[in-house]
Parts: sequence; structure tokens; C-alpha cells
Amino acid sequence: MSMAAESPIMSVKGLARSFGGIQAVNDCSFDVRPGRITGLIGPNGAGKTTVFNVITGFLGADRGSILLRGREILGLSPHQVERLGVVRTFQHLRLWSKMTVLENVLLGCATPAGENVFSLFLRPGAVRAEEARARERAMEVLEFFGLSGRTHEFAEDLAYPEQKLLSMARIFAADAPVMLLDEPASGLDGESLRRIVPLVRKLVEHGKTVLLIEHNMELISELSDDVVFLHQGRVLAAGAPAEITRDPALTEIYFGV
Amino acid sequence: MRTILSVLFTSILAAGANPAFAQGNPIKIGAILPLTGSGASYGVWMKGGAEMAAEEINAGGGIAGRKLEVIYEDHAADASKAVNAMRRLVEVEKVPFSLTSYSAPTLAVQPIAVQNKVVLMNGGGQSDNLANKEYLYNNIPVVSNEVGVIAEWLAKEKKLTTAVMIVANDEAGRNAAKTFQEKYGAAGGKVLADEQVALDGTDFRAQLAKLKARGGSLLYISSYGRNVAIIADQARELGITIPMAGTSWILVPEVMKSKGAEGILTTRLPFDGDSAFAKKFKDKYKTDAGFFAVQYYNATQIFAKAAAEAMKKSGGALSGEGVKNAIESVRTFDTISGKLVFQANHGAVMDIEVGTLKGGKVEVEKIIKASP
Amino acid sequence: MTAYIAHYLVMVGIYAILALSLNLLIGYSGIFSLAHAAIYGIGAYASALVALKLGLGFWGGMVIAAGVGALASALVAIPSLRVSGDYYVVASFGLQVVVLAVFMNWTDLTNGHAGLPGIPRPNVLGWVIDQPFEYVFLAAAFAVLTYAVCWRLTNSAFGRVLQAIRDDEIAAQAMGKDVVRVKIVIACISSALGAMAGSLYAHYITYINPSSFALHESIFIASLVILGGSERLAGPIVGTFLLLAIPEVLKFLAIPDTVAAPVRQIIYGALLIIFMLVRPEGILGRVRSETEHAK
Amino acid sequence: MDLFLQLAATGLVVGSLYALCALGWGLIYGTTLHFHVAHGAIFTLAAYFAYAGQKLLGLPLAVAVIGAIAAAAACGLLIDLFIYQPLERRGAIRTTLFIASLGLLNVVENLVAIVFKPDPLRMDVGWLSNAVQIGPVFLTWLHLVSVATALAGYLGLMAFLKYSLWGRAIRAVSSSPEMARTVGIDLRRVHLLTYAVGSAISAPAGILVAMDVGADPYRGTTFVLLASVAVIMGGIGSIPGALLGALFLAMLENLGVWKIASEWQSTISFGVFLVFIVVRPRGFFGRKIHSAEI
Repeated sequence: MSMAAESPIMSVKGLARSFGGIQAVNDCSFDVRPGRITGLIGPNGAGKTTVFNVITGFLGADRGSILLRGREILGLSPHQVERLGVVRTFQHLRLWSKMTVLENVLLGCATPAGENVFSLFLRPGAVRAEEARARERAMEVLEFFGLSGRTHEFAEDLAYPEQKLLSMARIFAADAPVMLLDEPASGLDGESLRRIVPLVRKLVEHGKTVLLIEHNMELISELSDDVVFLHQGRVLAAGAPAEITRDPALTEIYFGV
Repeated sequence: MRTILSVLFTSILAAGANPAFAQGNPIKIGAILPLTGSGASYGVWMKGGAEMAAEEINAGGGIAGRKLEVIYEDHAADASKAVNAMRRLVEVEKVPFSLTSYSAPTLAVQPIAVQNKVVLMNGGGQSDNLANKEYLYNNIPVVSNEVGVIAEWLAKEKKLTTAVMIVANDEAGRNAAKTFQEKYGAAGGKVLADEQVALDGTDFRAQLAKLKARGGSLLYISSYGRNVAIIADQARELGITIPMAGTSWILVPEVMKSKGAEGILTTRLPFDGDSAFAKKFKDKYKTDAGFFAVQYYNATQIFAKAAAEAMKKSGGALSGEGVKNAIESVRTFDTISGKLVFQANHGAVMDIEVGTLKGGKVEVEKIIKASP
Repeated sequence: MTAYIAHYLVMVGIYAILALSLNLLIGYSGIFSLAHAAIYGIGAYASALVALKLGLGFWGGMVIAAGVGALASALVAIPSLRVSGDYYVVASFGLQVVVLAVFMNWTDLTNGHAGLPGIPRPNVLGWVIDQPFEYVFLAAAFAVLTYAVCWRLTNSAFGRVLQAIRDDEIAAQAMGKDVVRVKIVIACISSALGAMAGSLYAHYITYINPSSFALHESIFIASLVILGGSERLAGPIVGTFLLLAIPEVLKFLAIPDTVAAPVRQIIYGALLIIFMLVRPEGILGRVRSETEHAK
Repeated sequence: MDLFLQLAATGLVVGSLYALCALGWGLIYGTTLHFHVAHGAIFTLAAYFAYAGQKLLGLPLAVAVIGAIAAAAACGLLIDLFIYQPLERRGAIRTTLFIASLGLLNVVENLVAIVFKPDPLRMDVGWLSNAVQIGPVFLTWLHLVSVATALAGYLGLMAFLKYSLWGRAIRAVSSSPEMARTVGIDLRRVHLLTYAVGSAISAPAGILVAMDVGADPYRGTTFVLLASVAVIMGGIGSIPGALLGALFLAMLENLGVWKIASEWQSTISFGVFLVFIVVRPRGFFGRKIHSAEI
């Protein structure tokens, strides 16, 4: 069908990673298709976050391959993966809590001249222009995430839902095509959820591809275009959310009944 | 009222105890000494000697009626500390003269002395590089004299013609080692190997083991201070049985008391442990006097004489240049260890004794008379 | 007396450069180095040797000093900063030990413990700076230059990245920052500036030997940074003014010479403990963020 | 060959002293992750306690030594109780702890230098300082005691960690503090215990040096930094690693002298260390420390 014809933007093949004697990820393969939201689900300890860590270069793999638009990214370091267009959030947010909201987002914006020591001193004009552009971009992003009123507050002073938004804002600013969201909805109450869900949708409208880990099945059904079900480091099933959530065998594994 | 009276009373007493100082401010001089660190034993002697001299000078009416005041600074064997101390002495205290010690610190402050016309008198450092420096006088012979004597004595009279050398890793140690190698070679000896050690080190076994493996009939120690005691002890412990030798530098209490240093062959510069000076020193500081106590006593006395001479010439004013000219013109000074004549190279010559360290004392075998 | 105050100010200038440059590591990058005295020494020796053996004078010496300082630092930073900060503490200690061994033992080059005398005074456009009060201006000019460089580095996108790395390295990596490269770059810049201070020192004192660049000097420079406040650019300068005054103050108290040096060290050490317990942000305190105000 | 054997034997003796220091420091670092440079102060204090016990109080040697070890252990514990724990309660970062530790080291060393004067003070050990000849190798009885002490310290520590309840608690904290906390281990108490045990293990190193070449106020700094090198080489968190690292370091220093001039001793060790962290950052057997773990 049309789904098969669409070539994946990222494809994970035969990925394996163990810690000590525990096989956290084992022969894991799935595809992420462009312009869609893929939900990575599974019970606790299924290896979801490990997959994220391997994709983003924070962990090595024992075997396997990760192709980003056909290019192998396994073995690259985290910043190289980011520069190739894969950004991520963390379960524990990892905001720069003693920096302001604006600075957190500015760190997501590309400022190659300002980060280069030589141009910093030798091309002050270019640096100034770049910084101004970055600020403009950061303000737009903050606007997009509804944080423009919080620009100069310290990240640690924000309420938790806003911190969550900020963690997404900062990677959105990076302008990378693939966004990995680690439990974007966890710890949020109903109202905040209503704020986040449309935002994630809007990311796709802005041309992003989203891979997200989520526990909230309702949310997964509502958000995802595709779902990958992970169990004990393997992909048990992949498909449309409706198919997965309706499968009683999977539900049993998921809820550990 | 009573306090005022008692203050008055004590000041009268004090004035009575000290001879009245006729005119003006005290004369301040500096003394840059190893008061801390591995050479602190030398510092005790040097400071004590200078202190005793100053007290005697003041008890005798000071220098041309002015009181002498010595300002002590610590260099802890560190030349840059010496430089800082020297700057303070020159810029704040405005001294015309300073005692210095050790080779590296003295060399480091000498350019400042020249720039500010301050006379330096070094009674301790012995590097050959200290000779022929403007504004710097050494009332001690440079080490090559002593090393020459012992090298010749060891090679020709003791028939110890192959040596291994352990060398302190500093100006004095290296300079002496270089000179030893030359003079020993000239006397028919041969240095087979040398190893350097840190002056403030405490474990030299690896180096000594290496030297032991090279054989030789003599272990020459080109080091000083407590370092030597440790080297000697550890050499014996490693089964090094060949004779050991050094120069007068090694004669500090730590070495003389050490088991391993017994029988060490050494030079000695004239020092009488039973002299009146030595007794007085012991009474005052509760520790035995050593050669360097006399050296700094003498250096201070030499300054007093030169300063008196300079002030006589200038009609009362005292400057470093005046002191320098006075030293150059007087040249020969009477000291408690005999006549001292400053040579053309700004150094002194002394009788050099050679002998063996036995039971904490040097048994002198031979005295080589000073020759200019 | 004025000459004496001038001397104090020159030393404040030199140590301010050392403290500012070390603070790029300690304060802005969260990397603790025990080798800053070695870097300072490398600068002093490189500059002195260039002046004495090649006759390139003060300016040539300073440029080469900065280069050699950065290079030495890179040699250690490249292996150790790839792993973790604790490795760098030990590796920098190693650099300190090795550099000092080179100063002491490569006698053909460094003249060993005897040191290098007769280093020429700087010549600025034909004007030889040989009075302490003249040197105050030179030292101050370089301190201001260092301050400007540090300001530019920390109040920029680069400074933002530094701070991000210090606060959360993982997050910085995830945002595409090449953490290792940035750390190595800042280590090299810090060292180049520190070496420059060494050059100033050598041409001021006109004599150098290894003992001025030993481990305790590294710890002393770190104290200047920490007590003044490592989170502000001006912190190290305040620390320098105060801590350099302590030995002078002690001279006015009647403390015997043999005790004065350890007493000084005890004061430095006690200040470090007290500040860590009571006011870890140092005298000047904390600004939680600075780069915000960059334009 | 004789020279090689002599250097190896000297290396073994020096290595034993490094090992005692590294075992204590490594235990503390592996368990608390404190970069405890003030461990050097413990080393120094132990030496001076023993010296003071013997020379000033006139105690018999064995009593002075045991008293000094106990006092050193108490000091280690007090440092954690009164400096590190308050800092940790305030949420101090590791650099803050390190700086406080450095300050403490400075204070203790210089206090000792004022009270006891900076020159080394040697204890009387009687016949222990006599030389022993084993084939071509010359040592003193004291050196043999050093090697035996290191061996006993290592075996004792291993047994303690393996078989005693408290030892197991230390191991649990060392492998994962969070896990240990969830099973109900009191981290603060385990830290105190670790400091006491770690200090007690390293104290004999200071005392043995005081017996051999003399107590010196400033030697602790060198020893603790060498211990940290040994621990990193051996592998952080590994007790056998600390022992091996220390022996390796000492052998390197001493055997290096065989072919290379002795003044480059320290250069050899640190050169190898730098190569080591490039080639094998996790040490002989141990874990690698990242500045941040995900």
C-alpha cells in the first residue's frame, strides 16, 4: 500500500545491546517514516530508553545498524548524531536549570560563528548578526510553545509542565528533522496534556518526524500514526495504533496481567 | 601617673643599659637566609651568627654611634622568594647592604643589588658562578677550591681512583659535581657514573642501587644538608661498602649524628667547636654552633667595619657604593677565624682541612694552607 | 614605599591574569586543574629562553610562550578530557610534575635549579620598561586584555555552551555541542593566557627558576579564583587583591619567619574550607547567568 | 641482573607503601566518589601521631603504632562527619568537596609543620632498621614488614568487604548508592565507616615511612596523588586494581631507573599514566568514570 511505498527516514535493524548479563535490546528492528508520529511503547524495562540512547549515540550497540536517510549513524557520537538531524528530549528533562528560558532555547539554535573562538574575535560582525538571528528564532520558538512570557526566568523556576514544554522548545529550535521525545506526557495533569498534544501534532505540520516513548495508551492512540511495540528488547508488533491497542495478547503483556 | 613614671623609669634604664646612640636612625641591613625547608639547620646558624654580631656591635656603641638592625628574610632555598625579599629590603627598608646565602638565591638577587647599588655578602653559597660578580662579595671560598683539594687527596693519597657520584639536583650540587669530575680527572681519577637526586628527597635507594652496580672504589656525595645523612644511611643499607666522600657542606648535625655517615671522608673549613664563640652560641641558642654561624658572624662584623670606614670617608653618609669602595680598599679584615682577604674575584680563601668523620667529629688528617 | 606598592600592583596584575585564565576552567567549565603553575612556568621559561637564546625580546617571547603553553595543555587535555573531570585533576597533577621535572633536569636548556638570570626588561616601542611603576601599567594592560578576552569568551554563544557543559554535559551533547572539543579549546586558551602571565613575570623579575612554579603555587592560584568567586568574571581579581595582601599584612604582625610561611598556607587552606562551607560562591557571589546580556 | 633484582625489590617495598595508600583512597573514592585529597593529611597525621606517641609520650613502639592507626581512623571519620557531610547536605557539587578537601590538606600539613617543624622526624625502630641480605638483594627488616603489612592490609580488606555485614554494605553502596538506599542502607553511616576503614588501612603507610626515612609534613600530598594515579590505573572501584596499580606504578618508577636517568622517574610514571588513560581508561579492571552518566 501507500505506507510501504514511503521510504523510511530512519530505520533500525537488528539492534542489540546488553548490560552485564542483561539483554536490554535484542535484535530490534523498526522503521520511522517521515512526517509521521511513531510511538514506541512497551512495558517497563522493554528497552525503549536504551533504544533512544543508542540512536542518539549515548550508548554503543553490540550489533545492528541505524540508518538515517540511508546513512549509518551507529557509532557516531551524540553531537554528530544531532548535527545529522536527530534531536531528543530526556525523561528527566535535563534542562540547564540555572540558565534562563531564553538561553536554554538559544543553546538549541545554531550559532556556529559564536561558538567558534576564532570568528568570535576575528569576525565580530558576523557573530553579532548570527546572535541576533538566533534570538529572533528563539523568540519565535518560545512563542510557538507558549513560553514567550517566561523568557527571562530561570529554567528551574518554571512549573513542571512548562519545563516540559521548554525541553521540547529547545530541541525544536535546533531545526532537526527527526525529534525523539522521551515521555512527553508523563507527570502532566489533564490541562497540561491538552496543551501538549496539539503541539506535538503541530510539530509534524512543521515537517518534523517524531518518535516518542509514551506510557499513556490513550495518548498514543490519539497521537501516533504508527506504533512499535517493544518487549524484552524485541519488537513484538508494529502497525497502526488501532491494531496494536486492540490486540489482547499485547495488552496482556503491557499491563502485565 | 604610675604608669607614666614606670615608662619613664624603664626607658631611662634601657638607655642606661644600651650605650646612647648619638645620632639618627638605626642602620638597617638585610639577611636573606634559609630559615625554613631542607636547609633550615643552616638557617639557625646563619641567623644566630648574624644576631650575635649585631648584638655585640650595638653593645659596643653601634656603627659610628648608630644602631645596627638586621632584617631577616626567608628564602627557603627558593630563588624567587629571595628576589621578593630583596625587593622589599631595597625598596621599603632601603638597606645599603644584605647578607645572602645559597648559590641560586644569591645569583638571583645580584642583578637587583647592582641596579640599586646594594652590597651583598654571601657567607654560604659556594657555586663557582658566584665569583666575579659586581656588588657581590663572598667571605667563603668558591667550591672549586675545596673540591680540588678533596679530589686530589682522594685520588693521589687515598688511591681511590674510580668513583661514582650522587648529585643534588640544584645549582650548588651540580656545580660541585662538575668541578669534582674535572679535578678528579686531572688527579688521575675517573668518575664512572653519576645520578641526580632531589635535594628535598628522602628515598634514594633506586639511584644508589644503580651506582652500586657500576662498581668503583668511592662514592662521592655532591649534596648538602640532611639529604646527605639519608644518602649515607641508605647506601650502607644497600650494602655499599666503598668509602664515601663529600665537602664541608655535609657537616650539619643530621649528618654528623647519622650511622651511615661514619667514616665519610670530607673537607672542612676551619671551625673550632670549643671556641669562646661556639660556647656563647650554645648558651644562647641551646644548640651546637657550626661553621656557618661563624661565617655570618664574620660577615656582619665585616660590614660594620666597612660601613664605619665608608662613613668616615663620606663624613657620615652611608651608601651601598660607599660600603663597596670601603671593602675594596680595606680588603683584609680581622675576623674571629683569622685574617680574611678578599681576592680579586670577590671571594675569600681559607685553609682547607681534610679528614674523616668519626663519632660525630672530623678527625683532621691534613691541612692545606690557603693560597690566594 | 611607592616602589613597594608598585611591586604589589605588578604582582596583582600578573596573578589576576593567572586567576582569570584559570577561572575559565574552574568556574566556567567545571574543570579543576592542578597544573596552572606549570603553565605559568612554561610561559616564563619559553619567553625567557626565546629572549636569551634567540634574542626575540619580550613580544616574540610572549607569543611563543602562549603557543607553547597551549600546546602543553593540549597534550594533557586531549587524552584526559575525553574521559572525565576527575581524570583531568590527576592528569594535570601529572603535567605539573613532569613540567617541573623538565625545568629542573633539562639543564642544557633550563639551567636546572640554578635558573635563568638576566632576562631583559620589555621594550615597548623603544622604551625599556625597567621601573616597577612603569611595569604596573604594562601588567595592568595585559590584565585588562585578559579580562576582555575572558569577557568576550564567556558573554557569547561560546560562553553559553561552556556553561551548558558545566551544568549538564549530557544535555549539551544532545544539543549537538562537541563537548570534548570545547573543553580542549578552553583548556588551551586558559593555558595560553596563563603562559602569558609567565612571560610578564619572567621579564619583570628578570630571573626565574623552577621553584616558583611548584604544585603549591597551582593551589594558590586556584584559591584566588575560589575565594573571589568563580562564577563572576571579577571574582578572581578580587581574590587576587585580597590574598596577595595577606603575606604583606602578616609581615606587620610579629610572627617569626619560620612560622609565617606555614601560617600563610593555613590561612589559605582555612579560607577555602570556610568558604566552601559558608559561601561556596566566593566573595562576589553568584550570578546565575551572564550570557543573557550579550548583545 | 643483580641490579634488576635490587630495583625490583625496592619497587616492591615502595609499591607496598603506595598500595596501602591506594587501598584506603581507592576504597573511599570508589564508595563515596569524593576526590578526598585530604587523605594525604591522614597519612601525615598517622606518621606524626606515631612519632609523638613514641618520642613524646614514651610509649612502646607497638602501642604508639596501634594508637596512631586508631587516631588516624578517627580523623578520617571526623573529616567526613564535619566537612563532607555538611557540604553534601547543602547539595554541594563534587568540585566544592574537592576544594574543601584541598584546603583541609593545606591546613593540616602546615599545622604539623608549625608544631613539629618542617624537617623530617625519624622514629626509632631498633633492629628493624638493620639490613638484611637476600641473595644479591639488600633490604632492611622494616622493608619486609612493609611488604607484609601491605599484604595483610589487602587480604584483611578483601575479607572484610566479602564476609562482614558492614563490608557488604560498603560494597553495595560502591556498586550503586541508589540501590543501596532502596534496600535500607544508611548511606551516611556507610560513608563514615568507609572513611574510618580507609584511613586505618592507609595510616600504616605514613607510619612505615616515618620509621624508614622520617615523618615529613608535606609528604602526604605526593602520596595521595600517587595513590589516585594508582587507583585510576588499577580501575576505580576495584580493590585488587588499587593494589596492582600501586605495585605497577612503583615498579615503573624503580625499574625505569634501570635504563633511564633517575631524575626522570616521575616523568616516566606520569607519561605512562597519560598513555594509560588513552589506551585503557577503565584501568586494569574497573569501571570508567564519565563526568556525566546517562
